[in-house]
Formats: sequence, structure tokens, C-alpha cells
Amino acid sequence: MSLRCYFSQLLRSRLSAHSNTYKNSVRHATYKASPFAEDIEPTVKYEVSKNPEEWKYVERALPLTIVPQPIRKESYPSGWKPQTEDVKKLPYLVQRTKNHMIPVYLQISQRGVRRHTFVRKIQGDINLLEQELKEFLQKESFQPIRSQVNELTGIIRINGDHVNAIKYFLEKKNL
Amino acid sequence: MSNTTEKALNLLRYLPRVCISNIRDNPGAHKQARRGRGQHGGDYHGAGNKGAKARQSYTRLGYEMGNNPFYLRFPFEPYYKGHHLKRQYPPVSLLNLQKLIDTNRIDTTKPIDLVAIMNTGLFRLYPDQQHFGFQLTDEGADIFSAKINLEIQWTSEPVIAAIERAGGFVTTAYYDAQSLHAMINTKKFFERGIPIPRRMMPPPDAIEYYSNPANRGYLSDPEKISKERLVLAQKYGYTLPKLDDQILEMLKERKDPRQIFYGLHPGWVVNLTDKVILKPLDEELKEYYAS
Amino acid sequence: MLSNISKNLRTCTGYLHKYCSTSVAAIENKSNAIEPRTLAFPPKYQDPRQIWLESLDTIDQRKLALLELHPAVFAASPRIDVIQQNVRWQQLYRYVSYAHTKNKFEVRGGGRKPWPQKGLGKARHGSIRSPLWRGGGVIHGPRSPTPHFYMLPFPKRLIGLTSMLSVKFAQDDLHIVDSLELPTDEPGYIEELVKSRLWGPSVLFINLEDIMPRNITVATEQVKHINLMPAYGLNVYSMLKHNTLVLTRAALDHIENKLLENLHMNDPKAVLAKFKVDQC
Amino acid sequence: MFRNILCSFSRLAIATRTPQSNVFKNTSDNLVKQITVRNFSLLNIQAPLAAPKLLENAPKPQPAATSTRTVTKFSIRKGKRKSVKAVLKRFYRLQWGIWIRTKAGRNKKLWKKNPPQKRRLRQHVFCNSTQSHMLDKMVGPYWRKPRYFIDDPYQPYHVRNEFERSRVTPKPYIPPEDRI
Repeated sequence: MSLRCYFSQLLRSRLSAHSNTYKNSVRHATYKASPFAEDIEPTVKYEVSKNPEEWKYVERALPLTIVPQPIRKESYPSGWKPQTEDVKKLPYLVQRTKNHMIPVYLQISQRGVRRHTFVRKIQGDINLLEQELKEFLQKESFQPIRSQVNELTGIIRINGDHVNAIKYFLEKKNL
Repeated sequence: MSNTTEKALNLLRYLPRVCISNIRDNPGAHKQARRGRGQHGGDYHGAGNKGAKARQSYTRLGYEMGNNPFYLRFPFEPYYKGHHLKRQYPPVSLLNLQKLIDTNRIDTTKPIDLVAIMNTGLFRLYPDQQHFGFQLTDEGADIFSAKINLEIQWTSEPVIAAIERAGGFVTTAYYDAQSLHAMINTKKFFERGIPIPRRMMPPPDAIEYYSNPANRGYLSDPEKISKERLVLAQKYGYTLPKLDDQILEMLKERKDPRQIFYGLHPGWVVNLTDKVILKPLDEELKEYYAS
Repeated sequence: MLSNISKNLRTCTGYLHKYCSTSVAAIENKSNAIEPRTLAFPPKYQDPRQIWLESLDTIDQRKLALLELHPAVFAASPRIDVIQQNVRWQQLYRYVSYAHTKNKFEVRGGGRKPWPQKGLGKARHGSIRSPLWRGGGVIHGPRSPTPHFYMLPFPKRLIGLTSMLSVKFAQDDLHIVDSLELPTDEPGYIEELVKSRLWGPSVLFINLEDIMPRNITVATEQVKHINLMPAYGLNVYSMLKHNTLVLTRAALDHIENKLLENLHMNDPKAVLAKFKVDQC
Repeated sequence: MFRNILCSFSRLAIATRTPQSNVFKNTSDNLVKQITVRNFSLLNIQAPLAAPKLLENAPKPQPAATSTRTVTKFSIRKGKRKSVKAVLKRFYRLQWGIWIRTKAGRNKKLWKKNPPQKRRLRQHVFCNSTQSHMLDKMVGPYWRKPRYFIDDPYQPYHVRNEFERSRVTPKPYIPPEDRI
């Protein structure tokens, strides 16, 4: 496989970890930043093409480093809804995850016996949110709703599987 | 309006400066790993009085004191026969795909293939465990409404109907393990600085699937595919929507059976630092990559 | 204990003193030359924080402009427990204990049965180096070298950095300067500057590049408690160790951008995967 | 040479332990494998055998290494837990955690069993949760991973969301206005 090694030796000298979008802080004291011992002449003929057209396809193949922001559309068929813009004056906010989803999760433990719902990334008045949630969920369930607020980490833990009910509640309050 | 973070930050203004000596972890975060050696940890060292617990002589898992054990009682059944040979295709549902499009994780102005799905960072694929790409499942078929040019590795008829009713195109394409490794993490592959591998032909038992126009195989004849589109439209009772021309160009884009990435030929070496593509000039290499 | 209380009294009075002084100090008219900071990922719920951009040219404080700081980095919830976990990780992951004990087979001697099994009326023993004996082997003793290496999960290191920066900012220990250029290179100047601006005795200057301007390097050479650090060296332990944290404008942009990008990372698989010790 | 001594030594050590009953059954197929391996292995190429005298060097019955059907908690070479192959030959794991098995005696004495009984014997049935939990412990994580075959007959059974206990995804919620 002479093909593979001659190319990789040639390139290893010039490849660095990754190209950043902002000014890269150069590290002068590490192995990677130190210059390569000596240049190896490639034996096979090749041509270097700087054609921006082809580079467009490479850019398309490369992954994004940051999660893109959703674009405003008139309808979202998948049932996903973006968060409303003016949330400043709301008493509390359930911030969307970096993937723009509502952070309400189901945790199953004790071999499937215990099912707890977690509402994460809560900002603002967490106790008020808890009261409203319990009020809303109590209507549907015959058992009393038992919940636990962790103020420091902004997480509410509710006993029982209420994930989709809470997502409906939050969407109704256009959070 | 009680905001915990604001409350905590205001409180910090009046507390002494946080330093290494005045912080601690949550109570109970670290359990003592010490064993009972002595000074009340001794006596039976927490192992209780005699018996299997103290002598650590429990019976082995599955043993039933000489009785014919449960896991040996039943005759053989070839449930797992050939499990390591059959190809696997982790599922992507139409609902997932629609959600990715709605949240702008996938760009519908460009053809969508395995590289685009893996670049969202939400799916995992292990080619060394016989994963040969993704299969499209029909959950959410009735709400799917996006004009896309999709390339997937396996799919079923109702799914093809759902995509084509929405005005898109779908092709099923085979990728061998080596090309999958290149497509899963494209940045890491380009940084290795090796030529883009040549995509292999499908194995004998898959050639028939990928050359059948009903499955929109990438080896089948395009005319037959357009005929099949009409057949499917009549079967599922929808009319093929008229395609407006500015996205018609994108919808027509297809890969060559030997190609892995759109627009990049096998044999090319991509250099990320100098933003340059190295193309071989050797006759023998060119002929190898083109065949 | 007493020294601790007196130190806190001094810092508390320091806060009061600073408040009345900020309202009086005139803001330099040069602020329009410095363009305001635009925040990536504009915050939705929390409002951005503000901080003075200062300069090291003169001893007493000179405010050049007012900068905005992203609340997700500088007003994050101050997770003291995560900060402590980071400190514990930074201390432990490089610690290798060389403590060593010999077990029964390694202690010299003890191969022979000291006296016959029966007959002497003494207790039965098979070796004079068994753990029961004085000078005998140790059971489950420390074996050298014992590495205490472990990698704290990536999200915890991220939260550690953001909470540490928020704590520093909340306690007025964070200052932004335009650059680390000093007019002179005597240590006296920098010490006088730190004293007059009521920065804590120990100051950590963070610069974007790891090559610092000559003057400040020479000035802080002898002074043990004033240190320089490049932006890529920022860590929770050093920030805790030093009383005041001084960032240059470029370092601030770089750190904030990098933290925000990692908070909105698209493909965290590589980062969340288990740390491969042999990296292949 | 070294390898040869080793397997002869292991054959000798094992010969003493295994009971006589299945000795002959194991040796026949194992012996054949032993001979072919020895002839073609690079290490010890021997001179072609003289014309074989049938009686003296008839193959001595020695048992080969018996396959263990119990759980090995710590293997010799890597110190890791081993999967019990006996379980994988008899049971099949569904993704929501239960194991299925065949019925014992489904091919035995069918002449005297009535049709409903034979129909019941042909069925594949669930194990109970304690048995499934035990089988989970007897088998490594490789076998508990989900598999995505094409046209897999068991594919619809891997998800069982109708029952609360075996549901993995959150319960659907029907808003009050959509309820009938």
C-alpha cells in the first residue's frame, strides 16, 4: 500500500488539529506547534487543485461545530414548536436544550418499577412552576402528585410518567 | 420573583471571598472506602455471623442445588444463528427526519445522505458491528411533507410513497464498511490525509435489492424508476406533485456508484489546513479509481 | 481564625470604598474608540452583565469603556460543589502515591515453621512473618506506584469554569484590561497598582497568547503572588488560588466564545466518550 | 515443539478429571481436529507417518477440553466475565428485557399427546422476570445490545409499550379537548 503511506507522510507535516472560526491562540511550547524535522519528497506525481467549486463539496461534507439556530417557518409538520421570543417578563422559564428541545425526561430505575419525570434547565421562580405543575397534573391522576424541587440545580423531579403531559402544559403556556 | 441564580450571586457579594479552604462538595457525595479494620470496625468485619455471607460461599449463578438447572432444561433453538453475518441498519424514522428538518439541523436545499445525517451528531453507527447504514422507517409517514433528495441504505415501499407524495426523491445506496468509516467522521477522515476510498459493489445477496427500480436502487435504470414512481402514485392514490425548477436541479443530483461524497472523486486527498485537494496524475491510479 | 476574620473585614470595607469611588471617577472620553462587545448566542432570559474596561497605563484606575458579558458564562449559577469537584480532580489526576508495603511473601525470612505444630503448648504458627506477627507482612497495604488518575466528565469541567468565572465576577474579583502593556518594568509599579486599585494581594493576569509583553513579565518575575497565564491555561484551581483575576480584552473574547461554543456543541460524542488512556 | 508438549500435557491433566461416560463421544470429533491442526500447523512439520499399524497405535481415548456451561466471573487471560454459551443456544432476548424459550419435550413422544397439547408445545414462551434477570446476568452486554436486522421475525416483539411495566418511552398524553 505505497499509495497510502506516501500521501500521509506528505500531509502529516502540514495538518494541524482544526481550523477555528475565531483568532486561534497559538501554543509555542508544544510538540504540535514545533516545526517538522525535515520535508519528505513525495515519489508519485499529483496535482494540487485550489478550485473553490470542489472545496464547496468538502465544506458540505464537514460537520458544523455549533448547533444551528432554527429558522422561523409558518408551519412545523413534525409537531415541534420553537420557543417564544419575549420570555423576559415571565415568572419562570424552562430553557430549551442546545438541540432546541424541551428538557423533560423520563428516568426508569429499580428494574422498571420507579418512573420519575425530570424537568431540567429551569430559570426564575421554580417553586411557582412546581405548584402550577402539580395543580395541572393532579387533575388527571387519582394519586397525589409527589414532587421534589432542587433549587440549586434548577430541576423538578415528579413521581410518575408525566413527560408528555408536562410538554403539553409548557407548550400551552408558550414556553 | 425568586430567581435562584440571582439570589445566589447577590448572596456571594456579601460573603467572604471564595477560596480553596472555604468550599466543599455536597454532603454524602464521597462515601468512605475504608474497610472495617479495627476500633469497632473489627469483630466480624461487617460480614455477619457464619453462613454463606461470612464464608463467601454462595452457590454459583444458575445452580439449583443439583436440580436440572433452568437454563439447561430446554432443547437447543437456533435463535442467534448467523447473527454476526446478517447486515444491520439502525432505524431513522420519517418523524425524526421531519423534526431534524424543522429544527434546521438538516439543510434541505442540498441532497441528504448518510454524511448529512451523521453530521447532525444525533445518530451513532458502528460499521465494525455489521451496521451498513440507516434504514428509513414509516413512523410519521402521514405528516411528512418536505421536498428532499434523500439517499438512504434501506427502506420500504410505504416510506418511498410518503417521500414521493411530498414531492421528494429517495434512492437506496450500498456502502461498504471502509467507506462508512470515512463518512461517519468526515473531519477525522480528512485529517488522516489518505485518499478517499473507492466504494465497493454490493455483495451478491444485496445486488438484487439495489438494482431493483421498485426499491429506487442506485444501480437501477432511471427510466424504470420514473415508471415505478407512477405505479406507486396510483397504488397509494396520490398524484406526483409538479417540481418547481430551482430545486429540480438539487433533486436530480446523484452520486456515482464509486463515489462516497457528493462532488469528490475517489482517489482525491483533501488537505484541510491548506484548503487544497490533491489529485493523482498517475495513469495506473486514475484507471484504478475510475473503474 | 482571627487572621481570616480580619482579612474578610478588610475586603468588606474594600467593597464599600470601591462603591463610592466608582461614582466619582470620570469615564475616559476615549470609550467611543472601543467598539462595544456583541454577544454570540444572545441571552433570552437573563440580562447581560456589565464590567469596566480598565487600563494598566497608570497606577490609579482609569475606566475606558463599559463591556457587556454573557450571562451564561459570567452569571451562571455558582455551583460551589462542581467547583470543589474540579479542584479535587485537578489535585488528584496528577497525583501518584509511591507508598509501598511488603506482604507476607515479600518480607525477608519467615519461610520456616517457627516451632512444631503441637507439643510446645504455644500458639500454632507457620511463619514468623505472618500479618499477626510484629514485623510481619501487611495485608492489603499500599502498593507503589498507585496512580490516582481519573478524568472528570467534560460537562462538569465546563460548569466548573463558568461557575468559577461567575463567582469571581459576583465578588468583584474580575477585571478586564485592554492589554498587559506596562510603562515600566520595575515590580514596584505593578505592586503599587494592585494596592491602589484594591485588587487582592495575589493577582492572576490572563493573556490570549502565551508570549507576554516584556515589561509585565520582568515586573512580575520576582513577585511570587502575581502570575501570568495564557488563555488556554485557564483553570479552576488557579482562579481559586489567586484573589483577583485580570483578563485582557482578547482573552475575554476567546474564553467566552470557546465556553459558549462548548455549551452549544453540535457533536459531543468525541468529548463525552470515555477518556482513552493510551489515546490510540 | 513447545505447543505440542503443552497440549499433550493439558490432555493428560484433563483425562484424569472428566467422568468416563462422555469421554468417547468428545474424543472422536476432537481428536480429528487435533490431528489436522498438528499436521498443518507451521510449528512442527513431522516426517510422513510410516504405514499405520492398525492395532498398536489405535487412537487412545483422551477427553478434549470440556466446554464449561457455568458463569466464569474472571477469565484467565483478560480477567473479564464470560458469556454462558449454553444460554444463547436455548434462549433469545427481546429488547424490552424479557427472554423467550421453547417448551421442553416438544419433539418427544408426540404420538401420545393430544393436538392442543402439541400446539402448546410448539409455542415459544416468555420466561418470568427473575429468570430473565438471571439470564441477563449470565450473558455479556454484547448480547443485550439492540439489533436492527432486515425482515427480522422478532422485530415487532422487541418493543412492548402497551403494558406500563415494559414501556420504555414516555406515555402519550391526550389533551382534554381531544378526548372523546
